[in-house]
Amino acid sequence: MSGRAKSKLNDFVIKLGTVNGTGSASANALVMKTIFRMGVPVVGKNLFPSNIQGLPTWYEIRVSRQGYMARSGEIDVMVAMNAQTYAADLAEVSAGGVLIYDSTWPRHRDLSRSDITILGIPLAAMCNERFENARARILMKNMAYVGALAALLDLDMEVLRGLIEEQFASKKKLIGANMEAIELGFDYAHQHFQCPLRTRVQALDKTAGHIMIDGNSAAALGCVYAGATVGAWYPITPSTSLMDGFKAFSERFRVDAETGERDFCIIQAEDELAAIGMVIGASWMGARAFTPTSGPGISLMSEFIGFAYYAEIPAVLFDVQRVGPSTGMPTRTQQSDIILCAYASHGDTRHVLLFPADPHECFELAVAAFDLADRLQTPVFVLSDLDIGMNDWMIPRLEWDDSYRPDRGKILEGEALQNVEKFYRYLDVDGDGIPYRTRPGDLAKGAYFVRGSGHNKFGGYTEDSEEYQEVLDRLLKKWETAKKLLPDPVVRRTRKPTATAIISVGSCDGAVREAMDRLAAKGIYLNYMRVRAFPFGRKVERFIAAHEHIYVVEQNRDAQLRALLINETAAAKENLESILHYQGLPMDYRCIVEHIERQVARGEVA
Amino acid sequence: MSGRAKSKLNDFVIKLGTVNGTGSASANALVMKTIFRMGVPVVGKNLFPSNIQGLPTWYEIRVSRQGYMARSGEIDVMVAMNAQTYAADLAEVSAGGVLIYDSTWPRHRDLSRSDITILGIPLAAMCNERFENARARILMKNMAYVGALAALLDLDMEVLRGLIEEQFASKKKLIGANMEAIELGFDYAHQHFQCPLRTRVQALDKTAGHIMIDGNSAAALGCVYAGATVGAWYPITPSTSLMDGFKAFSERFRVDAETGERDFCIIQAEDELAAIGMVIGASWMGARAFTPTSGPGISLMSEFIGFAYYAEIPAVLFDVQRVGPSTGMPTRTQQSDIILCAYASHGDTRHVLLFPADPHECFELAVAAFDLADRLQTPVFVLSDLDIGMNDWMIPRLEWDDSYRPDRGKILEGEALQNVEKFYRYLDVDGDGIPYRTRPGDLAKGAYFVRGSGHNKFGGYTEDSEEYQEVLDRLLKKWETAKKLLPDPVVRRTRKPTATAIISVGSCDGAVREAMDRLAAKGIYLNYMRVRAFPFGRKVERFIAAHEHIYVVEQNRDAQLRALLINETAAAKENLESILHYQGLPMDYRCIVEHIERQVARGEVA
Amino acid sequence: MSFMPKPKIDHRGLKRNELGLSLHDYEGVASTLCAGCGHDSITAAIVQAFFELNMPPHKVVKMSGIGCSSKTTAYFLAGAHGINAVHGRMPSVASGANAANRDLTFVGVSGDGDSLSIGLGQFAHAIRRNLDMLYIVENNGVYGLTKGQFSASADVGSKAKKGETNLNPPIDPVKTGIAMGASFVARGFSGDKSQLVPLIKAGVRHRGFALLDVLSPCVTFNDHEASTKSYAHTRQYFHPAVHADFIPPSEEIRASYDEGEAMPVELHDGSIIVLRKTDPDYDPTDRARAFSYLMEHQNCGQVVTGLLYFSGESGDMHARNKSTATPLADLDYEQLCPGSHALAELQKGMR
Amino acid sequence: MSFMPKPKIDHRGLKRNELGLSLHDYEGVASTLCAGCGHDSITAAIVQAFFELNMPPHKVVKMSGIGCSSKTTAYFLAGAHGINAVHGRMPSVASGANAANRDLTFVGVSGDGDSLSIGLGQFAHAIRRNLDMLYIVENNGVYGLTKGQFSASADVGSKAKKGETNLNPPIDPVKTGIAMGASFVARGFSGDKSQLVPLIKAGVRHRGFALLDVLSPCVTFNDHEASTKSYAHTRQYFHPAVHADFIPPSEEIRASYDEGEAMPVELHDGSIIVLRKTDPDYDPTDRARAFSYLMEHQNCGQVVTGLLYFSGESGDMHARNKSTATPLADLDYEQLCPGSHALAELQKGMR
Ligand SMILES: Cc1ncc(C[n+]2csc(CCOP(=O)(O)OP(=O)(O)O)c2C)c(N)n1
Ligand SMILES: Cc1ncc(C[n+]2csc(CCOP(=O)(O)OP(=O)(O)O)c2C)c(N)n1
Ligand code: SF4
Ligand code: SF4
Ligand SMILES: [Mg+2]
Ligand SMILES: [Mg+2]
Repeated sequence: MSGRAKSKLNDFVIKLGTVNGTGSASANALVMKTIFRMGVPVVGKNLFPSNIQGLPTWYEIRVSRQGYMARSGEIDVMVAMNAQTYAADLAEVSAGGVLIYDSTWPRHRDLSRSDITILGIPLAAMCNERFENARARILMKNMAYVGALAALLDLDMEVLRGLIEEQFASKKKLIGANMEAIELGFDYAHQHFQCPLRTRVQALDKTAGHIMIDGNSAAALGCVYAGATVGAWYPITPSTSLMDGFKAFSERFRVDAETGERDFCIIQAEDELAAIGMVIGASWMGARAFTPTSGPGISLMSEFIGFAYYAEIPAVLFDVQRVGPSTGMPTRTQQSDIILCAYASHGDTRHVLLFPADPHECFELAVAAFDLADRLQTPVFVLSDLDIGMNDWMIPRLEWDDSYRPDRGKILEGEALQNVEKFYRYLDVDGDGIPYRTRPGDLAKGAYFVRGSGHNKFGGYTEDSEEYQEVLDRLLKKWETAKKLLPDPVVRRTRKPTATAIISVGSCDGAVREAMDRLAAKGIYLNYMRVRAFPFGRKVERFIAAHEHIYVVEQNRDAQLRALLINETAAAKENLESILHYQGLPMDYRCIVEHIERQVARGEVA
Repeated sequence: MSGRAKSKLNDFVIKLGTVNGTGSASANALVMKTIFRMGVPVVGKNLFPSNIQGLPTWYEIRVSRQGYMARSGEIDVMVAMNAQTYAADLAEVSAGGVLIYDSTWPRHRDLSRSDITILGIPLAAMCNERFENARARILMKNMAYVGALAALLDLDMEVLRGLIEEQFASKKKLIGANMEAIELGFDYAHQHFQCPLRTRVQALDKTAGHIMIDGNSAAALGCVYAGATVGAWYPITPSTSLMDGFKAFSERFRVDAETGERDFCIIQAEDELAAIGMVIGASWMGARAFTPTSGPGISLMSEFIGFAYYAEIPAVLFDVQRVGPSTGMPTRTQQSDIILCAYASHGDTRHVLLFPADPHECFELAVAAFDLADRLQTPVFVLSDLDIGMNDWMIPRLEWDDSYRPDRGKILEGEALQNVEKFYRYLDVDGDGIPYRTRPGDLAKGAYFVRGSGHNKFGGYTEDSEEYQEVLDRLLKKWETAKKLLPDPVVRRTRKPTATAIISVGSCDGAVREAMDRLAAKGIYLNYMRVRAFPFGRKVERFIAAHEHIYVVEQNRDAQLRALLINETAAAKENLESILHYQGLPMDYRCIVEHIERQVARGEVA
Repeated sequence: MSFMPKPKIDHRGLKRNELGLSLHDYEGVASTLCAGCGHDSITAAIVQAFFELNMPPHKVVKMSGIGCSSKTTAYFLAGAHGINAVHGRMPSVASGANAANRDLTFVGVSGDGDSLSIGLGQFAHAIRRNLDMLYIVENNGVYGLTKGQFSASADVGSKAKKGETNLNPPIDPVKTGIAMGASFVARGFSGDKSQLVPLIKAGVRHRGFALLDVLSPCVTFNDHEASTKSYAHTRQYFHPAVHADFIPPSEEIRASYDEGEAMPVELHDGSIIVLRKTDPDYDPTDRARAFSYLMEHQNCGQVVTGLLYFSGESGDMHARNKSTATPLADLDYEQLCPGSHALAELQKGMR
Repeated sequence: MSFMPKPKIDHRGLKRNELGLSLHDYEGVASTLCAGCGHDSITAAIVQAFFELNMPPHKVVKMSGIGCSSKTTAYFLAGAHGINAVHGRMPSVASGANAANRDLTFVGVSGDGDSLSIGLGQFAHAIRRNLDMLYIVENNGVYGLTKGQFSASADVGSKAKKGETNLNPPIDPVKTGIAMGASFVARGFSGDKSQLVPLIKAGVRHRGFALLDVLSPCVTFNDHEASTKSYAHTRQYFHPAVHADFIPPSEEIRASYDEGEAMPVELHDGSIIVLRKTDPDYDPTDRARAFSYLMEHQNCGQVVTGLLYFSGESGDMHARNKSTATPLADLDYEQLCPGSHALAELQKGMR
């Protein structure tokens, strides 16, 4: 054991480098879950390639007693299982860190570092000796490094065993083998190294009332609780697991035990154009419907999105953003569809956006999205991203208020419809820019014709200039109404009065909060607002007005959130300064701190 | 004849209301061409329905000795041939104007006005008497009103006859019948009314060196002269005639007289997604290729546009804008695809836009578009609109410099390629952000792999953060290079020094220029800049910087040009004030003059 | 919810159906198509068919895309909800709408451009899903609304108004339907209402995707000799394979058909369509044969019309999904929301 | 422009073709597919076929979309230009590329998701255009790259890894090709290189759209019994219709085939493919029969492989366009620009 190792109790990052398709994912989850159950906050980031088997893949577990949810930018413990990436993995370990590798095969002498601790464990050799079949040998190697980590990090073996037992509850005979492999690693570590390391876990009570979940599952659950019945989609990373989740939850909650009949319908569409068409069709009928997709899907849906905007049909879209432009890096994260979603489609169109920052908000904003889409009769986009959607987050347990009832907006039906003298689809009866709609199949009186071509306020076809403009202007009034209905921003004020602030969005949140703490520690105080919806409402305006200099932190190249703020609030351009991160990995606090410190040093802004 | 009629020599508007599918289009063209050949400037606006036969349609001819090309907002002479729209047509005539109608059937007594002159001519009766067959009776009624107009407006009968002779050069026997019908109307008018009216035409010499053409034909001609060989499209109003034109011109200029072999290939694609795919494929091969479309097409092309941006493949797109959102009003004009085209596709994407203001610029900018697309290796959009594309404009004769050679940009081929040590597709060798490309089929050395997924500067596949960002950042450098290459804005300075200005774009030009003259006549002086390209270059910045208050005139609801100016120049938001027109008819000066007068009256801005 | 709309003011002498409705009640707004357009004849046949089916208009949903043909949904059943989707994408909207409300009757009208060019993918996949709807392709070989370009169903050698000749082989909706596994494939001709009305009725009653290709000449852009979509051609080479007469369950007049000539087929709702074979060796339940039969007649320039293929075996989208019988759009929220307790239970597994 | 690339460093003992190139010269970068993926076997067959065809790699253009299958164009012919278009849209890019340069050899690789779901429209229309290319569908019944969802070619009753059962009828590329009028339709199996290599060679030489559907099991997501795209199934029900042996014009070894068993067909470039009929009553020039033949065998669960339909009659896109022989991308600007005089002349008509 090297004395250089820093002591990082409950505050470190483990990175595990493996090959995809070798079963390491469940091993990594095991490590994380064990720490979580020990009461210590964790978050897991999966850095995987865009292929199915045989390429390098990494999993990063951040252990943080303070509960930071972003990456830290440090690698304190590296488990380098992939010979192909060994050199790079070695180089990445922070000074004072630890690297664990499979010493079955000797490593090249050049591949060493004196500023870290390198621990070799003959994982393959031990497993090959112990296990017969080839498949088991591969899988058990993973369990063996879990065991070694358990020893080195002082993980609670009872917790670990409990997890194994739960995991293999239906295949009991696997419990023994897995525990055996874990013990192989555990024992080897204990025999050869001084365990535990100073970088280690100590039980706390900071995860009570929390769960571990990814954003896509949480959003799917939101769809179920919102009462969505129709889901249409075309598979695309990183949104696929959202529909997988909706299917799983619906099968759990929405299938008649006796008849097997289902209270939902999921259509795997032929492409994204069809998926959004299905959502529009189902919403028009009065069902709650949604589609999960990612950037390329939104591009393909653009024509239909304009149709829904103009024909005023509710639609809920989840854009789990990945790295663009084009196919880009499908397994990396970014926030670069903001402009596209805000103005998708030709002609004068603008759309409601919601920006969750974590799985908890994925759940809440999914529910809100359906209410807003129904209320505003327009497409509503939930802009999540790969980091939120596919990574493993620790969040407070989701709560549900059983008195909640969906806001279905202005639907005239049954008696209410009967009592109306005559029904006109696009009339602004209430002065809020939102007309009434009816549902097909209800009274004959409610029948109307939906079209994306010119129509007047009565719903009739028109090519008349004034009639056309009247409807288009009403849509602007509806846009103003939207501002009053959308979720407020989240504001965090610093202890000291300041005219400097950060505005950010979505998954930047963790990095921003950590950056603020670190900056405060250095005497730099900033206020913070995270916008949660577009169009921006009064609170956003007020926050902007109250600050002289604002850093806009976002994960794209072209400062897309800043562009929206400039265009759609009273913000003075020169007051908004961008901090951009668009490399595809979930951001950490460092680029924010560095940027702001640099500016402060230059005397530019406090 | 009523004495109230104003004298409007060579300065008036004729509007002809007919039913589509009845052959009135060529009659109307005849009137316009006659005036044009008499040396008096004219422009024709076709207001037609989105159907094929049987609905009301109008044609507006503006006769303007000053050469104004926009609508005037007045109707001085109305030819109301359509009983269905008679009431509305009657109401629309400006006080002091003249209405001509077919008095074969008596009009309702309520349908009259005392402030205009109403002239009834029994057109149908006369034609039914003179012509046997049903088809001829319908068609000749049109010719009869041409004859009546000739008498009333004092058109040159020799010119008119010349046009008829040219038109029926291949069907000589029709000349007589048509002239007969014209004389029917002519004689009737002379016998029953005092001819000519005071609103009339007098020969001038102001159309020498000019032609009459629509923007789509001019753009098509530009494509031919730019050396485009592959055109791919899916029919959509109002862009269809662009490809019709390209086909006609190519058949004239590019077919081998002996073999019938063609030096071009036009593919009618199955949809717009395919059309842009074909353009990308052909451009990648090294041909010049283009697609004409309208808003819905751009929406559908969005995914591919991002691919071309990121894979750096030239592509020329003509967006002949119509009224959106969605299907909107396909036969009406608007400038509402600006934002969409500027940022089309998901991820961080931005595109080069060119904005012609009339057919002359359609020709010039079409050629420029191919040079720029090749030079910048990126999609270039020519944003025309229905008004420019489908209406009949008078423009100075097109000139061609035979020394012009296409700028094919950085293509490494043959020997030059041979001499390169190793070829890498995405390397910024020259420091201008533009890499070199090779053509498939040339030397083996030039072979590379094109992809829309993550790639590094060498052209290799990558999921590496730094490698990815490096390419994305270089694209920004290319964007800066683009600014230097794009066409300058057109600036018109007023006689007096002023800090107030108008910025406008495309087909607003005519209305703005007329408005400026009228404002100047009232002592309100403004400078004027018409942007012709995006991204905006230094001249645009300087113009903006030189003015304190700028009216941004554009034809859409959401102030899309203003949004681009705010986002992508140093302009202060509060200095840019919108004047918007988005009803679908080509704009006239009035909304501009009224807006600015109102502001001046309020003392807001000079 | 009143299922039977009140009859409008009595027009003396108008025939009324079982709901007390007259033909007028099945009409829509006035057509804006060209005089003589085949599409208008199809509209008339649809009006007739729904009248005869005694269908309450507000229980019908009209779906279309963009095109002259797609406009026609406004021209029938004014009392039904309708939607003009974007060009070529009606099948997806229909899929979603049907997913949400399986109780309504869906009738789609599209054109050959709308369904075979831009919309081919959606068309094929709606077939594959066996979406429960009647899908009419008003097939004229051209894009009418954009002024006469060839569509994907244009015949080889047919000439456009501008003189161009088409050399690409046509995509035949009927052959496509058969290749994609459609459960009901028929063809009619806009000019033959006597054949069309029963085919429409049969298609409406079929549970699953009923594809009805209707040759519908475009008088303005495609009524010339060289096209099989012209009146002249279609009349000359008219080759009905099977006549389908639809008998609603309430009538049961099977006996009135000559047994030797007739082949009754039972539809899902228990109603019967009786196929009268004009071509004695034709069996509309043999998919492989349907294709070669079509090809053989095509080779002699004949267009086969009638019910060309029919299968009652494969369930529709909802049957495959095991959807509950109540339309999803009508389910109570209380039934859909698992509630706070279930949420707490579920989350136990997330620790 | 040197047509014959210089041979690389001599690998001793490697067989060389007429260009002096070895198999290595037809390989690409290392595959990143799963070990055992059927797609890799097809890549190997492509390498072999182009080697045997003596084709200079840089005269070949590789086209693909997105998917595991579409990735494979990087794994062969490193010396050829290649393009990975967006998902499902390769046929349009190929159409444009071919329009611009008719001299090159186009080989497209796609998947069943890429071609039959999102890309069905483009796929069908490229067929209709009779685009001159070899188009390979690497057909595994699933979306491999997005982890195993059913594709449109999944068999009824086949089970996904997650246990779901597909109930929608498959879209068969071969039947689709025949219905859409493809001029060359064949099917192979990734595990049978001896059949695949000649089919690839024949497809490359065919002037027009050569559709080659290759059953290519996805070992990770779809190698289970219930699927006809599994190894087990395909081996068991393997039913070759016609064996195609390709003979390049330079060899002319027709005589070595037994006359009674062989059916030589001349391709456009004068080369000959010899069809060995394993099923004596099969005639690959009868489109109608091809369809019913497929259906009959499908009904007994058999997948017919081999050259299933072939026609030399309809010209490719360029023939129909009457394109000049020189690739359009190679035409001199001087030839393309009508010049100032012509412009002045033209404008006389605009006054
Ligand atoms: C995305 C898009 N592209 C193009 C158009 C223009 N467009 C309108 S209808 C039509 C073709 C209609 O043809 P078809 O479906 O055969 O109908 P028909 O008019 O012949 O009845 C086209 C190309 C459009 N509306 N939307
Ligand atoms: C527009 C778009 N939608 C979805 C995706 C995600 N996606 C990538 S590959 C693929 C399916 C590939 O299936 P297939 O073509 O059968 O190829 P395979 O992997 O099975 O060989 C999908 C849905 C995408 N890349 N682009
Ligand atoms: S253009 Fe053709 S399809 Fe359209 S309405 Fe006229 S006749 Fe009918
Ligand atoms: S997932 Fe399937 S198709 Fe993709 S590489 Fe693996 S085996 Fe091949
Ligand atoms: Mg049509
Ligand atoms: Mg596949």
